[in-house]
Amino acid sequence: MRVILESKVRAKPNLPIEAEAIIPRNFLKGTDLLVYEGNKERTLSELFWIFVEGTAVSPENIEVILKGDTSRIKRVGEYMDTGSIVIEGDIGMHCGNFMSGGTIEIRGNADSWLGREMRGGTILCRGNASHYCATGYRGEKKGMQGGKVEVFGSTGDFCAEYLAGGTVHIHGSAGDFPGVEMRGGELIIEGDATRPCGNMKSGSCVILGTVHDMLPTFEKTRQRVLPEWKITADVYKGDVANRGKGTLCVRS
Amino acid sequence: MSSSLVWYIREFARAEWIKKFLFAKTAPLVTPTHFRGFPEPTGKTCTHALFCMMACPAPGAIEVVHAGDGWMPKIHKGHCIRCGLCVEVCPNGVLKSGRIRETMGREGTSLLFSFRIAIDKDLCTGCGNCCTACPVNKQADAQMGAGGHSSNDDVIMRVQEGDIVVIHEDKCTGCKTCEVSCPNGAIRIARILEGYQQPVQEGLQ
Amino acid sequence: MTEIWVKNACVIDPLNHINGEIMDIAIRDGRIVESVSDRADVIDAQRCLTLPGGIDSHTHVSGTKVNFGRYMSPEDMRAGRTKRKGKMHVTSGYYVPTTFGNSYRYSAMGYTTLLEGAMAPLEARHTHEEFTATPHQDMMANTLFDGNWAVMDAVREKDVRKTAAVVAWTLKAARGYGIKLTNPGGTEAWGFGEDLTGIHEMVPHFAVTPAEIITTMMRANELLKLPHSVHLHCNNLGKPGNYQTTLETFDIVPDLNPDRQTLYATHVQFHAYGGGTWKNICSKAEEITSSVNSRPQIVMDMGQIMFGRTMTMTADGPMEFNLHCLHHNKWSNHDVELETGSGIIPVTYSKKSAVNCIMWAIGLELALLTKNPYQCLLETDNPNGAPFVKYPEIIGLLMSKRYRDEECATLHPETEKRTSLCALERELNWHDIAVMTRAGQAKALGIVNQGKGHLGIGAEADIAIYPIRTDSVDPAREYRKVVEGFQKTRYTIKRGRVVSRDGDIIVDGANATFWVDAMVPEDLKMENDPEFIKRFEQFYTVRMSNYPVQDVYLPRGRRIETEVFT
Amino acid sequence: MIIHDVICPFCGCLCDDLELECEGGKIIKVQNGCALAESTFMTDTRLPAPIRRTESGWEEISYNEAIKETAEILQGADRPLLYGWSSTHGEAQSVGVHIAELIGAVIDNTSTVCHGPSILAIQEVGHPGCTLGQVKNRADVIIYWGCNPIEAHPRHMSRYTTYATGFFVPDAQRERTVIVVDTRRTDTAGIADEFVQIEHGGDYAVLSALRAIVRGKASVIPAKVAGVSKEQLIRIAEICKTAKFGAIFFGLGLTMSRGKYKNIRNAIELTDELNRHTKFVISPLRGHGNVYGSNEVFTWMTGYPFAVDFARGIAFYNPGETTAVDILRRGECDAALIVASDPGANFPRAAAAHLAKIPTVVIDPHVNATTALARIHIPCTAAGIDAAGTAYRMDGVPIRLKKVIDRGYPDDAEILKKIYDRLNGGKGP
Repeated sequence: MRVILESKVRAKPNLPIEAEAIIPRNFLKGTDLLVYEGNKERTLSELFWIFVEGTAVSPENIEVILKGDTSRIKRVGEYMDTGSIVIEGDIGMHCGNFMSGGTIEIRGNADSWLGREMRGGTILCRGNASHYCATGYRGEKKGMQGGKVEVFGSTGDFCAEYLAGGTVHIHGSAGDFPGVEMRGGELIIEGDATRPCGNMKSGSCVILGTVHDMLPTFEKTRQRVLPEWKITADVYKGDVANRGKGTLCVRS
Repeated sequence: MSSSLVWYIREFARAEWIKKFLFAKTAPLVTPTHFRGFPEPTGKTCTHALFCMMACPAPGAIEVVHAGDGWMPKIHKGHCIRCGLCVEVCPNGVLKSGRIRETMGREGTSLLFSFRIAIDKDLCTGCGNCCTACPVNKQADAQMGAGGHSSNDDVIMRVQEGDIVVIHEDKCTGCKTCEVSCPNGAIRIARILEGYQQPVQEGLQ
Repeated sequence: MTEIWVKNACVIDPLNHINGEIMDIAIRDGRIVESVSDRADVIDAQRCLTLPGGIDSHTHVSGTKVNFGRYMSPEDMRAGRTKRKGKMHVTSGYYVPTTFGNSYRYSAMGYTTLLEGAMAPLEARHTHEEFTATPHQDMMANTLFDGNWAVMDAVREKDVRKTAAVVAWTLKAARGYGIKLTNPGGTEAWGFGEDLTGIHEMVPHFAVTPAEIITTMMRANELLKLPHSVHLHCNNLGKPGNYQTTLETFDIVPDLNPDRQTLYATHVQFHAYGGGTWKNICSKAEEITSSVNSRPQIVMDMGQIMFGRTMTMTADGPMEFNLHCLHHNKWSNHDVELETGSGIIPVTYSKKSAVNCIMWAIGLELALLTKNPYQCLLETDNPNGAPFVKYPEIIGLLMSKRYRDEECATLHPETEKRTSLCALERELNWHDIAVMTRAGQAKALGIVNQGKGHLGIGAEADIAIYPIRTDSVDPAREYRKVVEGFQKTRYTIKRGRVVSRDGDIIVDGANATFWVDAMVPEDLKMENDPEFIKRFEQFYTVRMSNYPVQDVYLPRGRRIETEVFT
Repeated sequence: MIIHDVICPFCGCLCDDLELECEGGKIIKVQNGCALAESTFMTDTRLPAPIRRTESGWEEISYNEAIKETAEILQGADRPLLYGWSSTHGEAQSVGVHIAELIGAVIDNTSTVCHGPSILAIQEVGHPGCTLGQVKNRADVIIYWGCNPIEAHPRHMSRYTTYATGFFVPDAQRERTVIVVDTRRTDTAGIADEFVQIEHGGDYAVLSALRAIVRGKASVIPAKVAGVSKEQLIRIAEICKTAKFGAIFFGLGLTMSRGKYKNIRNAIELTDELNRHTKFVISPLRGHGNVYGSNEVFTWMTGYPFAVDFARGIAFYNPGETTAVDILRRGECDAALIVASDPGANFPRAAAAHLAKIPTVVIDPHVNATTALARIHIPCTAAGIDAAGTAYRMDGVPIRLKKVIDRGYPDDAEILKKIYDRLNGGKGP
C-alpha cells in the first residue's frame, strides 16, 4: 500500500507541525490521524491532500510518501517500527526519533535531531542533515543505540553525540564535535571534521578528510591500513581526559 | 713572547718590591662622622608600624620581619643606600645610624608621615575590593573585612553612592593594599614625607 | 459551613482502637464531629477500607535539592507527563516530579500530610515557596542542624540551654518543624572534602564528635518540648559494615519522653549493612531490629528501595560523592555555608546487582522483624530508595509472603544467602499497615494533638477511602488487589473537602504549613546575643535581617508554640 | 528615611546590605552599592501609562484596555511566546508559567542568551557547587574563567571571594590564590596571581588537557595547547590539586564561545576530577538579578529550567528547538509577550526583526530597545524598588526583595494575573 501525503498551502507556513502520527503502522486503520499545528490539534486532512493506492494487510508493506513543503513537519517516523517513509523534499526536526525498524528516505535535507535515540532501522538522507544528527536527548546517557543513519551530504555540529550503538555514515563533512561523548557504535565521516570525539568513552570513529583542531587528549598509538577505505590511518586512543578507550582513525 | 714573560717575572720578583708590597703602611679606614652608616637596632620594641619600609627610597633595602614573638626591621646591605630615612622616620626609635639620632634629638627635628588617598571617580566602579581588602578597615570593622558592609564610621573608606568615599584618611598606613586590589587603577596612595622642627621630643632621646 | 456524611466506612483507626468496624463519619468545617445535619453531602463508602489521611514522615518533595534534582534531569521529565485537566495543572516527571505532580500523586494515594525531610535554614524560603505549590498536603519541614556552627560551638561548651536557644532561633527563622541531623559533623568535614568514619571521631576545627552533637541535640529537643524528636540520618550511610555505627548510635539514646520516641532514625535500611566491602556486604537487620525492639525510645523508618531508576538526594554530601565515584553518572553537590551540605545523583537499582537485591531485602526485613509497628514506619526516603508511588507495592510485599517469594525468585542468587528475608513468615495485617502509614507516623511526628493520624471526634477530617474490601480480599494471596487498591483512593478527603476521586484532583488545594515557634527564656534569645550577631554578620553572606522567612511565604501557616523552659 | 539591608536586584550577586535614603517617594542616596546598583536605584525613568502603537505614533491607553488587548493577542495566537522574566520576582514568573500552560505557549527566560549552555551541561553531568559563603569562608584557590566580574558583578570579589575575610581564611588577600583564564587581559586579570591567556575558542582543549594532567596523563599533552604552555598547565593543575578548597567561577566567555555547553561540561568534569584530590566547586556567574529564580520557578512548575513548550498541553523542552531565539529566527511564533527583559537589545538581528513583525507586548518598568519593536508597552513596578518579591541569588539562595518606595504603578504579577483571568474566562489559576 502506498500513502501519498501532499502538504497543503498554509496561512502561516512557518508554524511547526508535529506529526508523530505519520508512521506506516498507523495507516493500516485509515488516514484519520491527528497532528498538531502550533498549539492547535488538526486532522491530517486539514494539512495534507491524502492519496491512498492499494491496500495492505500488514504494516511492513506500507509506504508513506511525503510531498510538497515538508520542511516544518517534525517527528515524522517517530517510534516507527516497520514499513517505509519517503520524503521527497526537506524534512523538519526529529525525523525518525526512537525508530526501531523500517526505512526512511529523505531526498532533500533534514533538520536537526535526525534519528534521535534511534534503536534500529535505516535512515537515508540524500541531502544535508542539520545539527545533532543521530544523537540523544538532553540529560540522557545514551543517544542512538542501533540501526543505521547514512547522510550523503554534510551534517551540522554535534553529529552522533552520545552515540551508543549502530552506525552513522556521513559522506560529506561533519561540523564541530562529531562523536562527542561517544560510548559505542561506529561513526564514519568521509569529509572533514572539527574536534572529533571529545570526551569519548568507547566506540570507533574513522575520518577520511581533514581533522581541524584535533584535541590534545588523544594518544597516538600506531598506524594502520584501512583496506575498506584504501587509506593508511593514524590510530588514536582516547579521550584520556575521560578514562576513554575509544578509537579514532584519522588519515595519515 | 717568551722574553717579555721572563721580564715580568724578573721585575716582580725583586725583593724591594715584595717588601714594599708586604710591609707598606697606610692610614686605617675610618667612617667619617658626617657619614650615615647602615642602620642598627637600638633595642627598642618594633611596633610593626612599617614607617621604615614606606620611607625607604631603595627597593628591597629594608623589611620588617618576625623576630621571636615580635617584629624587627631587617636591613639588606646590598640594597641599602644608607640614607638614614628609616632611622629618622621610626616613631619608636628602633633603629640608629651614626649620629642621626643625636642630631635629631639635639635639634628637635623629625620626619612626619602622611598619606593621601586619591580616587579617580571615573574609573571607580564601587566594587569595594579596596575597602574589604584594607587591613585598617578589617581591624576597625570586621564586618567590612568580611564582605564590604560597614557597621561603623571608624573605617578609612567605604562605598557610598557608587563610589569610594574616604572618611578617615588619617588612619591610612600607606600599605597600598587598596592599590593592588583595585582592578581599574582607580585608587592611588601618595606618600607625603615632611621634615619639621619642634621642641625636643622625649621618645627620641 | 460544609458538611459531609461518610457512611458505611470500614474504618481502621489504630489510635482510637478501631480495627475494621463498619461505621459512619461526620465532618463539619474540616473537622470530624459527632453528627451533621441532613443537608450534609453523603458519601457511601460501600464498606471499603477507610483510613485517616496518609502521613509521610520523611520525604523529599520541596526545596533546593529536590528542585535541583528536577533541574538536572530533563530525561526524567519525559516520564509521567500529563496535560492540564480540570483543576489539575500540567505535571512532568517520574522520580522527581514537579510540585503539582508530587501533590496530585500523593493525593491520589490518600496522603494528606508530608514532612519534607531536609531543609537548610538559609534556603528555607525556597522550600516554603514550593510548599505553596504542593497544594493538597499539609507540609512540615525538618530543619538541618548537622553542620550548624552555632550548634557545634554550644555543644563544645556542653551547654544544652544554649544549644536549645540556637535551635529555637533557627527553627523560627526557617519556619521549620523539627531537628534534622544528617551525618552530623560529617557535612561540616565535607566542607573541605573529608568525612567522618564514626560517631566518636572529632569534627575537624570544631572539636566535637557526632555522638556529642546527637546527645546534646536530643536533650535540647526535649528541653524545648518540641513536638517531634530529633530526626537522625546516622553517620556512615551506605557503607558496608555501617550497622555498628548505627548500633553505637542507638546505644547512646536515652529515654527522655514518655509520649513519643526520643530519636527518630530515618531510612535505617541504608544503615544496616554488615561485611566490609561491596563484595561481602550482608544484612544486619536482625541486630538492628533487636536493638530497636528493646528500646521503645527509638522509632525508625524503613528506607525501602525498589528496583528501577530513581534519584538519590540527601544533605549527606560526602556519601553522594562516594556513590558518584561508583556510578560515574551525573553528580551535583550543594554545600550550604555554616549549615550543611547536600548531594544529588541518579541511580538505577537493578535486580542483577547483588548489592541492590540485598538492600531491597534489608528494608523488608526491618519492617518484618520489628515487633511493634509503631517503631518501624513505611518509607522509601522518597525518592532515594524509590519514588513514593511504589508504596502500594511495599504494602503488598509486607502483607504477602507469596509476593515476596515470587519477587525473591527473580533476584540475584546471593540475596538468599546474605539476608534472612526468605525465612521470614510474618505477614502484616491491615492494622499494621494503618499504623505504619498513619497512626505511627502521626505519633512519631507529634501531630496527633493537631488532629492528624486518627479519626476521633475533633480530628482534622483527612480521610482516605480505598477501593478495597478487607472482608473479601485476602492480602496474602490477592496481593495484586492490595497493590492496586492502595494506588488510587476512591475518595481522598482533605480537611473536610473531597480533593481527589479515583485518582483525579477535583479542587484547588489549600494546604497548611506547620511550624514550631519554640519559646526560650528572655536571657537566652539569640537575637539579643552580640557574639551570635557578630559571627552571623561576618561569616554568612546574607544579612541577619534578611535571613528569616517572612510570614508572606506561609499564607496558611500553622504556628505551634511550645512552653518556655526554665 | 533610611532603609537598611536593601537588596540590589541588578545582578546575580543580589547584594543585600545596601542602605537607601528615601525622601518623599524618591530614593536620594545609595550606600554600599556598586556603580551598577547606584544607577539601578537612581535612574528610574518610566512611562506614565501604557502605550499602544498607532499609524501615526504612540497613544496612551488605560491599563484595562492594555490588558484586554494583550489577552486578545495571546488568545488568538497559534504559537505565542512568553519571554523574559529575569528581572522580576518569582511571583510574576509563576503567573507567567500558568499563562503559558493555559494557552499552549512557549515560555522562555533570559538563560537562553546567557547561561542556557551551563544548564545543558549541568543536565549532562551535574553541578558540584555550593553557596557563596562556603567560598568566602574556605576557598584558598579561586579561578575566574571567561568572565570579568569587575565589570559585570563588581562586588563579587569583595563580598564573596578574593578579598572577603573568611572563617578559615582570615588573611584573605594573602591566603587566596587567584587564577584568571581568558582570551584577553581583562581588568580582573590585572589582579590575578596567575593569568592564563587562551586562544579564541581554545577553552575546551585547555580544559581537556587539564583533566588529563590531573589524571596523571601529562605525557599525552603536547607542548602547547591553544596558546598555553604545557608548563603553565602543569603548574595550574598542581595549584588546584594542592588547594584546600578551590572554586571555579565561569561566565559568558566560556558559555558563549565555540563549543558552548561542551566547554562547561568539560569544566564541570575537571571539577569532578579535582574532587578526587581535594575539594573543588564550580559555579556560573549568573547575570540578571533573578534569572536563577526564573530557572527555579520554571523547574518546580514544569520540570524544566527554561525553554518550555506547552503547545501540546504537556511540557516539552528542547533547547535549540524551543528556545526563544530559535523560535523567532525560524519565524514560528505569531505573538509575543516580553516581560522584564530586553530582547530587542540583545537578540540576534533576525530574531529581533521577527518580533517587530508580530504583535508584541512588553511589560516592563522601563522603556527599552524592545519597546521600539512592540505594539503595546505596559509599565509596571520594578521588583526590588517599588515591588517586593522573591529572587534567587546566583548560588540558589532565595532572598526577599524589598519594596523601598511606592510610585503608584501596578505590580507586574497583578497585571499578569488579570491577563490570566481574561484568558481563563474570568476564573483564577
